[in-house]
Amino acid sequence: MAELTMIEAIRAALSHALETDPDVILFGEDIGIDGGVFRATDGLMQRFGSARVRDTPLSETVIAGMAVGAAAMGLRPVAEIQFSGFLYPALDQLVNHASRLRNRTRGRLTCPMVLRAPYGGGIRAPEHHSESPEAMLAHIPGLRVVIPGSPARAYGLLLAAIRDPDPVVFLEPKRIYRAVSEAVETDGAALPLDRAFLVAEGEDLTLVAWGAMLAVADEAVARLAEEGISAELIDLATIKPYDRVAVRASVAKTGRCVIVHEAALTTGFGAEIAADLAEHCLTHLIAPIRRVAGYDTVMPYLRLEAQYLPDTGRILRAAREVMEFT
Amino acid sequence: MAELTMIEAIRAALSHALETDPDVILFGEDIGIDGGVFRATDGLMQRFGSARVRDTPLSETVIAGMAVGAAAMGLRPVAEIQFSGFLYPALDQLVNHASRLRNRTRGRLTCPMVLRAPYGGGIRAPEHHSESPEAMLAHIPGLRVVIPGSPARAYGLLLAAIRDPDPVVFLEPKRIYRAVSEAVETDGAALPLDRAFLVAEGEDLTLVAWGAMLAVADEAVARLAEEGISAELIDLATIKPYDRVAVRASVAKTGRCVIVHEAALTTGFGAEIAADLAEHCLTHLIAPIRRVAGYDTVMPYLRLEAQYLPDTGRILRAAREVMEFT
Amino acid sequence: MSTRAASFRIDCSACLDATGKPIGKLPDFAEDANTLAALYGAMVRTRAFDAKAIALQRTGRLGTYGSSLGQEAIGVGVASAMRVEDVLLPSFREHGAQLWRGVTLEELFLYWGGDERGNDFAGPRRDFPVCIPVGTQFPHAAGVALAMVQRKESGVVVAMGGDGATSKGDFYEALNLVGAWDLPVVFVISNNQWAISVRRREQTGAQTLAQKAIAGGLPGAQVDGNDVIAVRAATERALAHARAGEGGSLIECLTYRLGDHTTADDASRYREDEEVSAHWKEEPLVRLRNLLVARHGWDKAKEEALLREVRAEVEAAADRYLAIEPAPRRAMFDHLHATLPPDLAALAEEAAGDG
Amino acid sequence: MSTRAASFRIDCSACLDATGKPIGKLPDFAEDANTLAALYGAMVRTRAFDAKAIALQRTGRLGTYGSSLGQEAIGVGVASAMRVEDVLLPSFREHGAQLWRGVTLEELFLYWGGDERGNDFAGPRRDFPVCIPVGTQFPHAAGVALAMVQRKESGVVVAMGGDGATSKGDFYEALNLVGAWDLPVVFVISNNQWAISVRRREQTGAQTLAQKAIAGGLPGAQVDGNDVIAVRAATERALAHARAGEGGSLIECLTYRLGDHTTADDASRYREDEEVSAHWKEEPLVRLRNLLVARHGWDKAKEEALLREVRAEVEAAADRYLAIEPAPRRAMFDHLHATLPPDLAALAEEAAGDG
Ligand SMILES: Cc1ncc(C[n+]2csc(CCOP(=O)(O)OP(=O)(O)O)c2C)c(N)n1
Ligand SMILES: Cc1ncc(C[n+]2csc(CCOP(=O)(O)OP(=O)(O)O)c2C)c(N)n1
Ligand SMILES: [Mg+2]
Ligand SMILES: [Mg+2]
Repeated sequence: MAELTMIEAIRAALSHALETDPDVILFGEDIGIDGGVFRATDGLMQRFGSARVRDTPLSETVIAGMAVGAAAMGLRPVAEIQFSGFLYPALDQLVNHASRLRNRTRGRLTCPMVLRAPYGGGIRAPEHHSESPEAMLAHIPGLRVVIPGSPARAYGLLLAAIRDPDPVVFLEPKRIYRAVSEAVETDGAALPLDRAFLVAEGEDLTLVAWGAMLAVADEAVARLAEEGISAELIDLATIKPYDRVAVRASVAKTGRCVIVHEAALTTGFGAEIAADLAEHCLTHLIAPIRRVAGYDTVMPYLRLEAQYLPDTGRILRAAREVMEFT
Repeated sequence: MAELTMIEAIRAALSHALETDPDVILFGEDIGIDGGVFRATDGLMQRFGSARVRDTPLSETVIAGMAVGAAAMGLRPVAEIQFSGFLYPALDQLVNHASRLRNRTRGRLTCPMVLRAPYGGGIRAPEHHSESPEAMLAHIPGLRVVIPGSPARAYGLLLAAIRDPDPVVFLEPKRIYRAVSEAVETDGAALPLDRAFLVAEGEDLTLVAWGAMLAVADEAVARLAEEGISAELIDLATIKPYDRVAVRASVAKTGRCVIVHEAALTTGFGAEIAADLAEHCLTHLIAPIRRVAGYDTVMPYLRLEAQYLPDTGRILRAAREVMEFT
Repeated sequence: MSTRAASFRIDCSACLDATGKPIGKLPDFAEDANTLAALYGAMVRTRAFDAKAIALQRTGRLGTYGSSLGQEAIGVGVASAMRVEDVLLPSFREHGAQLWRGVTLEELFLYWGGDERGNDFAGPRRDFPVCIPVGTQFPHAAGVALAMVQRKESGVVVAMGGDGATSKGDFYEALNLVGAWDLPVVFVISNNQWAISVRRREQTGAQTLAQKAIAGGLPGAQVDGNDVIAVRAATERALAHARAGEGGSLIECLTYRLGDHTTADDASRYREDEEVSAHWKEEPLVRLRNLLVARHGWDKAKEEALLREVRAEVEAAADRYLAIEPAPRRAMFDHLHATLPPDLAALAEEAAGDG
Repeated sequence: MSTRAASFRIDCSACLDATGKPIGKLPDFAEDANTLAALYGAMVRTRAFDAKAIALQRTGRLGTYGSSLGQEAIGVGVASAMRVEDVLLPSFREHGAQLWRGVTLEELFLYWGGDERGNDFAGPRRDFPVCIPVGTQFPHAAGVALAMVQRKESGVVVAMGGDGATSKGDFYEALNLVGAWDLPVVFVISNNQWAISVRRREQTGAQTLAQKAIAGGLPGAQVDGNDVIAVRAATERALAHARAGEGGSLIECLTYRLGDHTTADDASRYREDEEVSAHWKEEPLVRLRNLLVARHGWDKAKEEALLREVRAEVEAAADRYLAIEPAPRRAMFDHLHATLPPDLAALAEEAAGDG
């Protein structure tokens, strides 16, 4: 079993998909000879040829729309948007076509495409390069939104996304592309979509997070343990449709919930989780549900980005408040 | 005081703005000689000339981007997107520019633009014409999202939006464009943004709604009254930033909350309201917060649209469940 | 100092004049009476469908509908040049093309009646349904073509849109990609001079719409879009070009929208009756009928028989459509995903209870 | 039968050859030694800024940075043809244009250092800040021009982008609108042959990028983008055209990106050193210096004085930039809205507590 970083795991998954399914094709800006600006596709064009790993013109609308067309014909396009900040011109195709082609043709034409995009902050990138748009995407019926939280989950979930018969947006937390390595079984086994992963078991408090916030939350779990607080940490992994059952069960057990995300607070995906709990777990709640999120501001330029991103301190303060609530 | 429908009130507000502020210009598809497909601008081109009320080519991206450019120069563009389903190509400009021009230039360039779009279902329109995208827009820091609930509020809020020094998306619930008339003082007085309106006072239960759902919720209020249940009805009006204080105060009083919106459930704007209450009003809640929303499906074609849209029956069932909860 | 870097030319082709008199030699297919009669019959059928659809809408039995009155030669001419295995991506006004390709009248009524099942047509299974968000079909066309190339199919993709659609970024991005990758896509622009109330010359400063192809490095040409023979011939050339691996191209079909934009529109608000009347003189059916009469013994009896047959067919299809019950609420969930995630399954059950 | 509907031609202009020898008669401004020295000085200053920015980035004191090495003639040539009251909308690689227009070195360092205050430049207050989402500046340009027309100003708007930007829908939609409304916008395309790792000829099948103007009905022209005299002359023509009310146009400036795409890029992954070396022979500074030497008595002393002066200026600006403290967390809320809504005011206070 190889020790892989997340970016390597993603590359391994793409490589496996290209090897095993002739219908898989990759396209996007700079994914060919350059191997992608983060090297997710490094070497793949050289290995599989430029017909299957293809550089596109600088046109996000046509990247998304072409994926819809190719998927409708039965290919399995895996398209890359270079940064999630440039995904908006693709949104029309996601909302008005990808997510509803199956529905509006009653299953005659389908859309087994994957749109990959690095997202989130923490790497001192220029403006428009660090935002987290998952909540907008999660509001599109018919679309899946998946965010891997570790190298192994990136490998298994990306394969699952590619094999899924419906469209998936796969957001990659670029801040942890290279942060850690872990042992990844690159045997082509997919992980289940629509399921949360339990990262740490606990009794007093449920933390829900995804993407790069998992590491921050994980540190909070350790720190809380030192204070004698036992926190459970859930990696949502599939944001839409998410594993409501797992989150509800955890909160039913702990009675307390803190949700962590980088995206702006208002209508961030944390809102959906909190709302679901306020409907289905109210009687179990012994403290207010807290959301530790990006402020409701524009993501600042790099000099202030560390001040914007939720950190362990903010999670700890929220967790303590929730624990002290009476 | 004239009896006006909502579409007439909108036209009156546009007309007043054009009369009183030479910087106001209108552009969009078919808003000139045709007066807009819903007649919001009927007669305005004829009255104010085609330099101030101007038909654009069929290009939503440039409509939005041009509004940004013109607003940055100090004009007050009021641009129309013909249906909210065609707003997605404008989203990149809203997220990456309109909402952050002031912020990224530290106030040097600003963006006092309004983007108007009819939205929502209920008029048996073709596919892609009936969706409700307010939650996506509400997730954009720096952007205001306003939805009028009555002719008088349409008049006052649209004037406020036009006069606001920052960008506003003004979503018009087309189903009630002509549903009712009411007396509207067309004296150019604006209504406050960022404030909710109390439509009905009550003690037992808080209903929160906006747009075309207000009428449906209003009927529910009447029916609940017959059953001896006193429901308070709040028109959110400004969705982002919304009047958290008013909603919290009402729920603190009633202890129960049902939120109604047409948009799909998951990450709809109801999620934000429920999440806020689950954090700030938990101790007041005596029943789960219910969201009566569009199902998490693609808005169906017209033959099924009435089955998709929340109706009084669904609100009543939710309200009764909440009342009966123990 | 200045040197020439590139030069371009846009031509316009036609086969018949407005009265149906051939201008020069006709293409071979147009010498065959059966072929011409089939083209004529298809245009008449399209017009009959349009008339019935409007009637149904006026009586509340169909949704908002956009007729193709006066533009029948484009859909029919284009589709008749295509092979079955080619793929069509129509805008909302190309009923003639869909009908020629085998979508049934009943299916079209069902779609325009507001029922998704109308898109599940038995006919050309890979053809796309009508595209409502203007211009968004062009990127799809690139993807369909890519799939064909990838699979070494010899099919060609035909994407159709209006003059208004040529202002959309989607259109240009697709043109550019098709040019860059030499994909087998034919862009057909039905220039009916209006995009709802916006005139062609307010839509763009370009002298022709065909020249927009130049931006993507593709050949572009104009054709008389009321001349079904010319449309078919131009499409055949473009398809052959693409099938030979020489890449995509664009055809601008010059026509005129004789009716309202849709049943929700009132064109008298923004254009003069005289303009419309003048264009009636150039409409496509009469001129082909004149040719049939002049060269192929078409007569009143044949004409009446055709009309009777077509109307009966349309009425029967409308009756079948009207007999179809709306789907149950549950149908909203049926094709949202291949299999409904547990999350949504719970909601679907709740929804059934809302009934 | 086929008739010609339209024809077009794209020309390419140049004033100097790669060695700085005039090709034909030079424009009047290029006979003036002071003017030429100013242009040369501005290019040298831009190059010095680039070098310092890269050095700062390499030592962690600046964010990701894209240099304009080899493309200095475009920014300087274009900006030198503009009036103060004209408005510039630059891409992220037109430092030369911003500097000529009066944005200070310190402000540019601050922006690229990751501080919004760098966009609040004292200089041309209506100029837009650098545009990162490729192509999105072109629609803004249309709006700026609309405002100018509306207010009867005589200004012209110049929007600059790269070869990659010409593939974006935004670019085409703006071109088309500017053509339809005859707005005073000059589109300047810095065709440096690469969009990160994608070659110009993979970006589009169009023979020239200038011909993309034809899609919008605008005139388009190529110019040698390493020839500052030619760039300025072409821009002057385009600006005069627009100022005379004759509408917008497009200039494609042919150049070459001598450096990496940005400091985050490693161009050796996708292009050969030989290609880059070959292009060094055509870079813009040497050829103008050669002209200055040949015709206007430029010499080693003048050159060294210039370099000393420019480097000192750049170092001083960098020092001032480095002394600027980051803004406090609270700054995130300061310019989100004109006045912070109560909702956000509460959050801002909470945030302060997070400190
Ligand atoms: C992206 C988008 N914007 C606006 C509309 C509303 N709309 C429907 S048809 C139409 C005009 C289309 O004109 P054209 O492309 O010339 O086609 P025609 O209707 O003339 O066939 C408009 C504006 C739409 N459907 N999609
Ligand atoms: C819409 C968008 N997509 C992708 C990117 C990432 N990106 C930044 S620069 C660039 C290439 C730009 O090429 P070109 O327009 O030729 O300008 P150049 O960098 O050569 O000056 C890309 C793909 C972006 N900034 N915006
Ligand atoms: Mg048209
Ligand atoms: Mg370039």
